[in-house]
Amino acid sequence: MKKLINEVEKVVEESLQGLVKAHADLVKLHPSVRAVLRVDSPKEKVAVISGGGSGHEPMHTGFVGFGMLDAACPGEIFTSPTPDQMYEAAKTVNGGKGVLYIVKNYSGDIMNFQMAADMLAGEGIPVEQVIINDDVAVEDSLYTAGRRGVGGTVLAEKIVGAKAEEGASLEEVKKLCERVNANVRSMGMALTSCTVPAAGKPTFELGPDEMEIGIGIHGEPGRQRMKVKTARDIVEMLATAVVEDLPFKAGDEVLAFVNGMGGTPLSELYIVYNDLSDFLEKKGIKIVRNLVGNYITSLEMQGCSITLLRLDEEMKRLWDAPVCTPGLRWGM
Amino acid sequence: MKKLINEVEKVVEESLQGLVKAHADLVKLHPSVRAVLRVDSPKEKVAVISGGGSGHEPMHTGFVGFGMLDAACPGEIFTSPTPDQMYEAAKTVNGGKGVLYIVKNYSGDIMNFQMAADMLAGEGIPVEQVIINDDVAVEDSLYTAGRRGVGGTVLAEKIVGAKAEEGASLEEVKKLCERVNANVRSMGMALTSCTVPAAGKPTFELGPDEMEIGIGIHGEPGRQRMKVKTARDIVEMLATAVVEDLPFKAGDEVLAFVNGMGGTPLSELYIVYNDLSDFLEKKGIKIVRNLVGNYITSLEMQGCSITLLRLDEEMKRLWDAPVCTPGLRWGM
Amino acid sequence: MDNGKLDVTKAIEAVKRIKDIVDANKEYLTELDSAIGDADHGINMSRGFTKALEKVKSNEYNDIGSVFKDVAMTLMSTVGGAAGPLYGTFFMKASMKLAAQKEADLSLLAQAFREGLQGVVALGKAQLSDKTMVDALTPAVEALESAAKDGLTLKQGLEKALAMAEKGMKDTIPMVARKGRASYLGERSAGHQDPGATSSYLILKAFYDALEG
Amino acid sequence: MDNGKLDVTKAIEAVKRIKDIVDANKEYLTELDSAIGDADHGINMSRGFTKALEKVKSNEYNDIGSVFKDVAMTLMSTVGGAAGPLYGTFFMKASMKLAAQKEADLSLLAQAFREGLQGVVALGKAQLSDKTMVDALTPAVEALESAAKDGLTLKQGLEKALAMAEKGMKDTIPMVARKGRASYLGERSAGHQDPGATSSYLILKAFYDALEG
Ligand SMILES: Nc1ncnc2c1ncn2[C@@H]1O[C@H](COP(=O)(O)OP(=O)(O)O)[C@@H](O)[C@H]1O
Ligand SMILES: Nc1ncnc2c1ncn2[C@@H]1O[C@H](COP(=O)(O)OP(=O)(O)O)[C@@H](O)[C@H]1O
Ligand SMILES: [Mg+2]
Ligand SMILES: [Mg+2]
Ligand SMILES: [Mg+2]
Ligand SMILES: [Mg+2]
Repeated sequence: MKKLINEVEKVVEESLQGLVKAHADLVKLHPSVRAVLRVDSPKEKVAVISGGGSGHEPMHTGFVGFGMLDAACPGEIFTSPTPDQMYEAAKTVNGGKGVLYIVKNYSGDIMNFQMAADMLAGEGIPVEQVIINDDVAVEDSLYTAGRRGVGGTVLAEKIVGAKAEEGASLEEVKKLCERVNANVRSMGMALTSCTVPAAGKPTFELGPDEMEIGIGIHGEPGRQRMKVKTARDIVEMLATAVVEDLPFKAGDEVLAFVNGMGGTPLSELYIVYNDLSDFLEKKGIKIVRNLVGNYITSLEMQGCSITLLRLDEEMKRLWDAPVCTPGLRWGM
Repeated sequence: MKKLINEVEKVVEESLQGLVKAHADLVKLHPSVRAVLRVDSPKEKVAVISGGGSGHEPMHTGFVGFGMLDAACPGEIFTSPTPDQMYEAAKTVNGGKGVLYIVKNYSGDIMNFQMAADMLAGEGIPVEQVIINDDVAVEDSLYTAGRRGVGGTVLAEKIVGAKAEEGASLEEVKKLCERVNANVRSMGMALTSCTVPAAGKPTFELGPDEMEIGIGIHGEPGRQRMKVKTARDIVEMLATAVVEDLPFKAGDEVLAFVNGMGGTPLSELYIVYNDLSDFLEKKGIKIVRNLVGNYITSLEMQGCSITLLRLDEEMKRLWDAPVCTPGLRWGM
Repeated sequence: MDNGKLDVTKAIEAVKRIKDIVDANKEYLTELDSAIGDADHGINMSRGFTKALEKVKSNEYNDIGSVFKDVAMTLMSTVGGAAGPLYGTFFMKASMKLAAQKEADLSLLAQAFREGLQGVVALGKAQLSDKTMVDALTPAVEALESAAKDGLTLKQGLEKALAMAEKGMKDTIPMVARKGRASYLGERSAGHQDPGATSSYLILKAFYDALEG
Repeated sequence: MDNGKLDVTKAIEAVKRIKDIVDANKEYLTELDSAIGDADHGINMSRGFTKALEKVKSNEYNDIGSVFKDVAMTLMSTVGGAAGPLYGTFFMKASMKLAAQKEADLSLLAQAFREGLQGVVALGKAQLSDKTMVDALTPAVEALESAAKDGLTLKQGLEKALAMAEKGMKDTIPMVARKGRASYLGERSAGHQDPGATSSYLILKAFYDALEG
């Protein structure tokens, strides 16, 4: 295992130190628990908080700042954070209008956030949770843990963060977050595995001509292993699954998000975007907004995911609204 | 070789297609040669143009836009562009105030840009060139090709682009670019090699516990191969070479740029930044601006480079000035 | 004056043994989690029980409930993932049954573990054969209960529970996961032993070994 | 009516042979460039001469200078890197000497190649022993010139030039590079054959083969 780290036990800690030093104008660390806070948590807004395992940077810590998150609670690499983190972070950034937890659908995240929410509710602090579950690679069923939360989370945090910044109520912010989740679908793939620092070796092994389709963001194996294909064929596979699931229809206006898993060069993500754009054009689905880059990653994994969000006018306006975080910035 | 591509011959072409589709509000393709142009090249400014081999994205094509480049001329992967690209691009974006070519110091780039400059000059178009050569890993000598241009190029393009945007003259813009080059130093390292698509296999081989110090941005071998070390030790090696070269002194105000080679996760770059920040603090060198991320890459190579730029008041102001490009954006 | 019951000393010894056995199996648990999860279970458990042991060693205890409670709180705030809240809840619910008790015989421990298991099920909503820790814990608790009914000693009861936990753990191999991260794999999760069921077996083994002396 | 000189047909044949030999050695050249450069020399040369051949095949020519000029222009705008302008200049300068000539004998070709080489040196500023294409081209041109002085045929002259180019190419192996990308390696560049010297040898080989018929 070769990584730019000092000790495996301190990877998350030191990375957070670097983040807050580099962006001291935007974020700071919580004094007692592991949480990244907006440097100026305004009082007159709903506090939007997310969190989850580390290793997906810039998500979530890089999305703290104006127009997005008020706090992010990072766990160890690929490990859900603990309830005290979400509880204390919420207590610190809640300005009185309540707290929205944006939670990705993993058993661990759900349970840990739930405990924090219970503790807050016990103290009379208004708290709501929205579970993001946009990964169409996972078969959805009442009898399973359901679909994972993946790329849709980034879009939800941006759009919902903008709404909260406008001063909307907890109820409104929650409703919007549910609407984003209801209209977003994703699917990912990997060309290589990744190595959890503390584990010291790759989570899975892929042959020199193999890829894994339907991969999550934790180096967990996907649903299908196959010979590598061209970008065009990969886009066809991923986008077909995504489009058919909602389903997205001709005439729909979408935000197309091509996300890199961390180890894939930006130039390749643009090739994927080019193919995705052709694919959607043929279906009459209109890309009216887009995002291309490494936003929800899986350490140094090579691969990508495709996320489509069906936009309405409010979502478009909120997507365009100014945002100023270490990982996403425009309009200011 | 596993990559998200269609055909090795079309990697650059399709990636550029994706770029201009994703950022149609900012950039467009030149109608006849391979060049990315600002969508609105304003007349009343010096045209700032750069270019070089592809594979370093977002540099240079991702830096075209308000406050940075007017055009970028990408060659094949790691191969200098040809004179007709720089010549035609300059003819198209020159508004009458002349053209500055920002050229990285590689024999190929120098020769190709020189030919384009000769052609422009032959037509009476005012043209100047500044050669960026900030890589301290290369011994500087009258008898060699001299130092490579690396991370300093990104900073020069931002700062010089802002100056041109203000309406400065060709002479002023050129002088500033030379001043940036005179005050910037860099050094890089790699944990893994990278694979040129058309070559199909890694440019060099590194053992599972080896790293290469003093690497360039083309997968060319560095000056020294050694066992991997901690991030702290790597920072010490790179930063010492960088600091001693200029030399940077206690009290200097610097922009610290931690750049990823393309395959290294952002979380590790923040660890490097954390260590760099500690290192410089001990030397009394003050980081007053910073940049952390993948900006001048080497395909999917894992590794990083450290760049320090000694800032003066004008450079600070120009760094902070609004910039709106696919790869770098703030203030608008 | 060893009466074969679980007293404060033995409870702390059990925590120490859990820490040791989890550490010894850290890579193994992580490897199991690589196959059908995200390669962190051994790391998570080792971090949690290292902290839990530090905690219980630094305190004075008058009752075993308090030992269990400190373990619970520490796991909750250091393990994370799915296993953190689940094992945290297991020890928390068990601690309530053991509150103010200086020692536990087989019958009391069986009741405490039953409470713990019910907490795990209430939180995680896993049923038998969902390929989780529940598949190891359920037969183990049942064995404790029937051993208590048969009037066996604590050590004898734990021996039976351990055997059943081991069987439950191995039975997870052919199962298709329906809870936790492994469920994303669908049919591909079959053929691999569940990491959480394995750590549950190890925890029972540590209790048994602690009573061994 | 083969008089052993380089006429338009043979010049085009030479371009075809260069294309073929560069293609056949594409991986080899790239491998040489991997060791001390950036792994693109074979790719660049193959792209350039494929286009150059397309160009000269699609045109009608009355003189060999025009063939050389089209090759030069195509290399300039398709090869890129260091080799593009250098070989572009080589053919461009040579084409000037050959302008309006229906054919070239040994003496004329030696003069044309001398012009080409001078162009390469003027542009790239490499000296002998800097480990570049100049180390293969220089002895080759010298061989052509002395063969011309000795009154040999074009084919005989090219045979001698080829032998000298090969020697020059091999002589680059121990050299420490002082120009081009390999110079960044310093002492580590020694022990590797220069890719550009190798492609220069291959180009001369193609000229020789084209005259062979
Ligand atoms: N809903 C659940 N109910 C019971 N046990 C579960 C549940 N979800 C996961 N588990 C257990 O947790 C184990 C995984 O723990 P761990 O790897 O630490 O957490 P994570 O899956 O979040 O990485 C699984 O092997 C399984 O036994
Ligand atoms: N200044 C120079 N003068 C002469 N030849 C040079 C010079 N610089 C480079 N070369 C030649 O060019 C070859 C490399 O060509 P190529 O790989 O196509 O370009 P690049 O180095 O830009 O990738 C070298 O092997 C060397 O022979
Ligand atoms: Mg986990
Ligand atoms: Mg090159
Ligand atoms: Mg796990
Ligand atoms: Mg080369």
